[in-house]
Amino acid sequence: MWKVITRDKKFCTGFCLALIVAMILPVFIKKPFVMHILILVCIWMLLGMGWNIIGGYAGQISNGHALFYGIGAYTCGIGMYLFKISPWIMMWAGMVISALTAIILGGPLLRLKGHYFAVATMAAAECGRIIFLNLDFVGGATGIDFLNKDLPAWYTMQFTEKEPYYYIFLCFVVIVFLLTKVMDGSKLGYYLRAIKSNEDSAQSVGINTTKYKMLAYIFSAVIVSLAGSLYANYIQYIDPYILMPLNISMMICLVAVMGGIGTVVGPVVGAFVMTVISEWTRSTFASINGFDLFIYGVLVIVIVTYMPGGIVSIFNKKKAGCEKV
Amino acid sequence: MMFKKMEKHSAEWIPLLIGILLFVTVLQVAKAGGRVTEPSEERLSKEQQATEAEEVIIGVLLPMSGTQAKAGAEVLAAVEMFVDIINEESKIGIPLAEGRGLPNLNGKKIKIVYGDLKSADTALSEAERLITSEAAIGICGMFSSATTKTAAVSTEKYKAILISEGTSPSLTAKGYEYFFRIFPDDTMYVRDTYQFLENLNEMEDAGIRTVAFVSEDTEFGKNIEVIEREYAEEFGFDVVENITYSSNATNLISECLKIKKADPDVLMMSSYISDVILYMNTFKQIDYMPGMIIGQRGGFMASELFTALGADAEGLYSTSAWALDLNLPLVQELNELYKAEYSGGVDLIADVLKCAADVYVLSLAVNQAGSTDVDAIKSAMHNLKYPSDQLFISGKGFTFDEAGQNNEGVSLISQIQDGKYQTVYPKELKNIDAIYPVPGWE
Amino acid sequence: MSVILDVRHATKRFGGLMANEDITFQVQQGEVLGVVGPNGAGKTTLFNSLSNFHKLTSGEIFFEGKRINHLQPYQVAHLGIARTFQIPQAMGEMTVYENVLVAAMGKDKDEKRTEENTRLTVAMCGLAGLTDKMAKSLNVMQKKRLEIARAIAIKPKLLLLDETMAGLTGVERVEAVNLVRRIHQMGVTILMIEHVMEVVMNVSDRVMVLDSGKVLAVGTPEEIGDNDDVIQAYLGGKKM
Amino acid sequence: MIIQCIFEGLIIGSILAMIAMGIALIWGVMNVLSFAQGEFLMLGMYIAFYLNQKLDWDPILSIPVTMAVMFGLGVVIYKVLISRALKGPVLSQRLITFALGMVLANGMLMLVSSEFRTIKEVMFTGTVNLDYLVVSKEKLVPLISSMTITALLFWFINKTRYGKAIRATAMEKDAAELVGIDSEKAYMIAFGISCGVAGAAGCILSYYYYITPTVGSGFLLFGVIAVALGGFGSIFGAFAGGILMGLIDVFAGVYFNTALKYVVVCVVFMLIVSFKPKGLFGK
Repeated sequence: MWKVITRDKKFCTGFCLALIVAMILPVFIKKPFVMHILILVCIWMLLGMGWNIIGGYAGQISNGHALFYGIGAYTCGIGMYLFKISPWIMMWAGMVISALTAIILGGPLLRLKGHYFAVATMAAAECGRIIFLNLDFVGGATGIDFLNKDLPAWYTMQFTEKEPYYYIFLCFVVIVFLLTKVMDGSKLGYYLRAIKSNEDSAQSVGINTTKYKMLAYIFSAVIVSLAGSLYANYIQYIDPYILMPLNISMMICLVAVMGGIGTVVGPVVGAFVMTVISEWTRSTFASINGFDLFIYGVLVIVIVTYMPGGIVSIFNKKKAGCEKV
Repeated sequence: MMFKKMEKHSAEWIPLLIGILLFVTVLQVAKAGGRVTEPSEERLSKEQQATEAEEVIIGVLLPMSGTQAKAGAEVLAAVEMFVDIINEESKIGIPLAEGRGLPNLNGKKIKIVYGDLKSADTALSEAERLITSEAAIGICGMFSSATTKTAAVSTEKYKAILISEGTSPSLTAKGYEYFFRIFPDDTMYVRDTYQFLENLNEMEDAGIRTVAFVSEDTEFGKNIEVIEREYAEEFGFDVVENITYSSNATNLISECLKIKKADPDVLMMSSYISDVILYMNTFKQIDYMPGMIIGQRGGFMASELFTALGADAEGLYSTSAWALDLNLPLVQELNELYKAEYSGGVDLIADVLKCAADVYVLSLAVNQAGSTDVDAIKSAMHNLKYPSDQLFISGKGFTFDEAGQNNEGVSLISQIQDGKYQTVYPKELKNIDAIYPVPGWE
Repeated sequence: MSVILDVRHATKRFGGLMANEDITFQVQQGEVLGVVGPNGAGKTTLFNSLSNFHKLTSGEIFFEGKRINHLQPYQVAHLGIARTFQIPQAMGEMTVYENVLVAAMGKDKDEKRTEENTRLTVAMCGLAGLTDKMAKSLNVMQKKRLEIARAIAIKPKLLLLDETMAGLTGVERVEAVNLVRRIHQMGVTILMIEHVMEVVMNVSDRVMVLDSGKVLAVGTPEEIGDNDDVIQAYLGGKKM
Repeated sequence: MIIQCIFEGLIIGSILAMIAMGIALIWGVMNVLSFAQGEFLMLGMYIAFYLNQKLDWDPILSIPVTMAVMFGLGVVIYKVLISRALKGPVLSQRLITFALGMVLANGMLMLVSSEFRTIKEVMFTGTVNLDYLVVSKEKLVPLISSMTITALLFWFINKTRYGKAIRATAMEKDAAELVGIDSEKAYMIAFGISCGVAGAAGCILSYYYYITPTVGSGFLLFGVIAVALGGFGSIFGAFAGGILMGLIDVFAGVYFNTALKYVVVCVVFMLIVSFKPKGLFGK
């Protein structure tokens, strides 16, 4: 694993620098709101990287990842709310459940091509949303509010400070990021790209496309659900309207696409840009009805139209515009 | 090859875009973290910052986009009105009106910073921003119970007052330290609704036996539905239909058909304005009108009810905590001022006034505390002195209990008669008789 | 010489259309069997059945005595049947090198060796100069070579070549023929669909003629050359 | 009751069908899954509303005008945005339409505020009460007109020169270009038309629906599902899909559970596509 990472010198140095900056950033930032934004960035990085595996590498564009986001968040929420089980445990449970859901859905849905897969996953997510809305034991529409003051913070993962959240999330981001890097250079990475490029020839050289698509789907589901779990513990109140609207699913794609779909660094960059844009537009233009989203939309259009390869495509021309899905 | 073309195409744009993005990032950091470098500030507590500032800053969260933006705009206007009353000379006979600013803080003015209220998690985001980077001492706004819960996470964390009119009883059950609510909660509204029905049965022997519930599948609808069910048993009405509907439904046909089938004497609804409009239209189209439709505020307490439904809104009931026809002179004064200078002729609506009143009451507390220290304000809230002859809200004034609920508030029931809300219950407040059953569509 | 591929009564029907009807033939270990026939004779259909890109309507296929016509395409590939596509199916988003690498990976765990093999294969197919080009930016000839490279990268026992010469100029064709010969010398059995008669005639050990879905004749190039029905059906009367 | 349900199902279905057909047209011709269709519907509603306000035209009468305006708008949008987007990856195209929707909705929000409008006096009102079925004229008229427009669309696509050109381009772009069809133009017209149809749907809907900038989103999801349900590239499929969804919607609501009716819709859809991966009428 280390070999794979260290082989690419440019990447290695870049990563180390970025990491160091990320580590010492909180020391200089005294404004909790900026920390808040950084934390959101971490969450979106995870979401983007997760989606990127199925959407970016395997080229199966899912528009329903909010489903797994919700599952992750809810498992943690319920675990704390009903059984007082630490999120540190429940987040794994969440991943398992998401994986199972991915398997159940993936069976039939992964056979669909192009827009069909997108629409089907969309429908699946909508189902999930409505079902969660009407399941009373998970709080239904009232949502669950699992703020817990009695248990120790390290156990409940509910800190009053922002820094612990930031560092915990950062950890996970780094882990997932490195894993993606490893995958990128690994057999799996190549196979997924082959499938994305041309399923027939992938088959003809002996790639079990069904199996690898499923793998990709599971991995991305798991990562997204992890992001959900973390986010839930950050906001400490969850309901389906926060977690599972169609918009979240679209945003998740947007993060990856803006940064550079099918690349390791893409989602990370994308998450940063996206979150900053949206928080900035909201805090700046919100006073005029709808203006913030208007600006946001325009920026998205401009970026996506003129950088089809994502922001990273500027830096490595070779990949520019090549991610035709 | 199209890719070649595209790269050329994008080439001249890329620098520009990077420009934009950098600009964005810089602005963001500058906005939020700009003054970080000043070492002095790092030592300053939020309270000190605020006192050093020229104004007392209050955060107000409103829906700025989406389906509720209109209501948000009305609240904004009403808030502006109260702020002007406080900050400028004014003849309205309420405390803080005469003189400029807050007397006990040597004339400091109230400054409102606004935040957007898209969903429950933006509520958290925005509350964070207003408290930590705008140094707001408290947060008010047009909260639902859901958004209140997330906003509370940050107000509790950073010690800021949170006054919300989210009506879910769960809010006061959570043991928030800095949470206050001036007007009643759902339990009270629903109980009064049933008492009103009983009262109708006794006085005019209306013979109301059956009720049906329609609630949207949100925090708001769900809570009320639960309480409605409890009290239906307690008061011995039988529930013939209980419908939860999807709040982003494109049509409500099946819901209406079901109700028509069940044909209840009274239909209790908790919906937002969009669905109220849709329900009334659909009822009209299937030519059905239950004896009484009574809404739990939400869409039934919105000025759009008149603009959008016109005559079709006649006869609708809604619970409420305030009304224009309260026999308090101040109410009329305020409404005149509001119509004349702030809303462009739109009457003041109960739910609008409620949110605006929160801001006013918070400023009162700040003034009484004579400081912007949050705990001082908190205790000021708890023993808030208000001259009873200057009341502009129903009830006897303000005494907040430990949970932060004001126990003096009363709930009342209005019916839309000749184009405006008229109080029909309780009898000490009523100024017109309730019409039951309401005539169907002729 | 042992039989490597044994096809029995292979029949494929698309709705009403009978694409392959009761085709029976055998491929000997290490031979080059050319498949010729007019357009729509069902050559490519046969290939798709052999590589299981679609299932036979009836009949059986044995590879090294193992029944394979219930398997998935990738399983067939694992057994050692590689194929090229008539319309090149390059993995456009990947470089030439990666295209071949992906294929080679399946065979060999060891990274070093895989990369080595890949480089050799690429060079062997005369793509050495284009290693880092995006596959989709190649021209037809290069794409066809990439097809072959990718196919042999999985170290097949049997190689199915589908019209690899079509649309090549004289020179290119000669190179291609040499390439096929070289692959053959590596001990790979080859089953090739070809339009270009001369190529078939001088590369293959045996030739099979398909016509409207049926086997018309099988034999050495010479035999086929003077088989009258073949001349009738395929060469439209003119002697060569 | 059942008859009532069928009637209402058809009405909802006809609206969904019109949105779906618009989406299907774009999908079929330029392989873009347009997420802005809901907003085009919304714009249509506003045009109808203001024509009614200023010139008190009946929404039904304003359909031709609306269609024309929306067609124009569609052409402009295509020229400015989509033609560029088409050079990029499919996903980017989808996200661009999504963002376009956001821009349109919030743009309108800025212009006209989120106030809920309704068109109060329309030409046909009141209900006809047969004992087994209540027919409200407010819905019967829209139903008829939407059917008419659907018919017109079919006629246009299948009979007229442009329609044929569009179909040809949809099937084989390059081949079409070889026989001298200007595919760029075909795309443009196709996009314009799908906007026009959405606009018309808006007019019709405004007959009995509230009007607000964010009204579109709800219809979009089910419009998209209807298209996929009907099958790729098949206008008729989209139409059938829309009608089917309308019926499922109403019946599931009445006979199963109002809160879960959209779960039923989605599940039915997912089942169908997992058995027929190209939708009911997909080629």
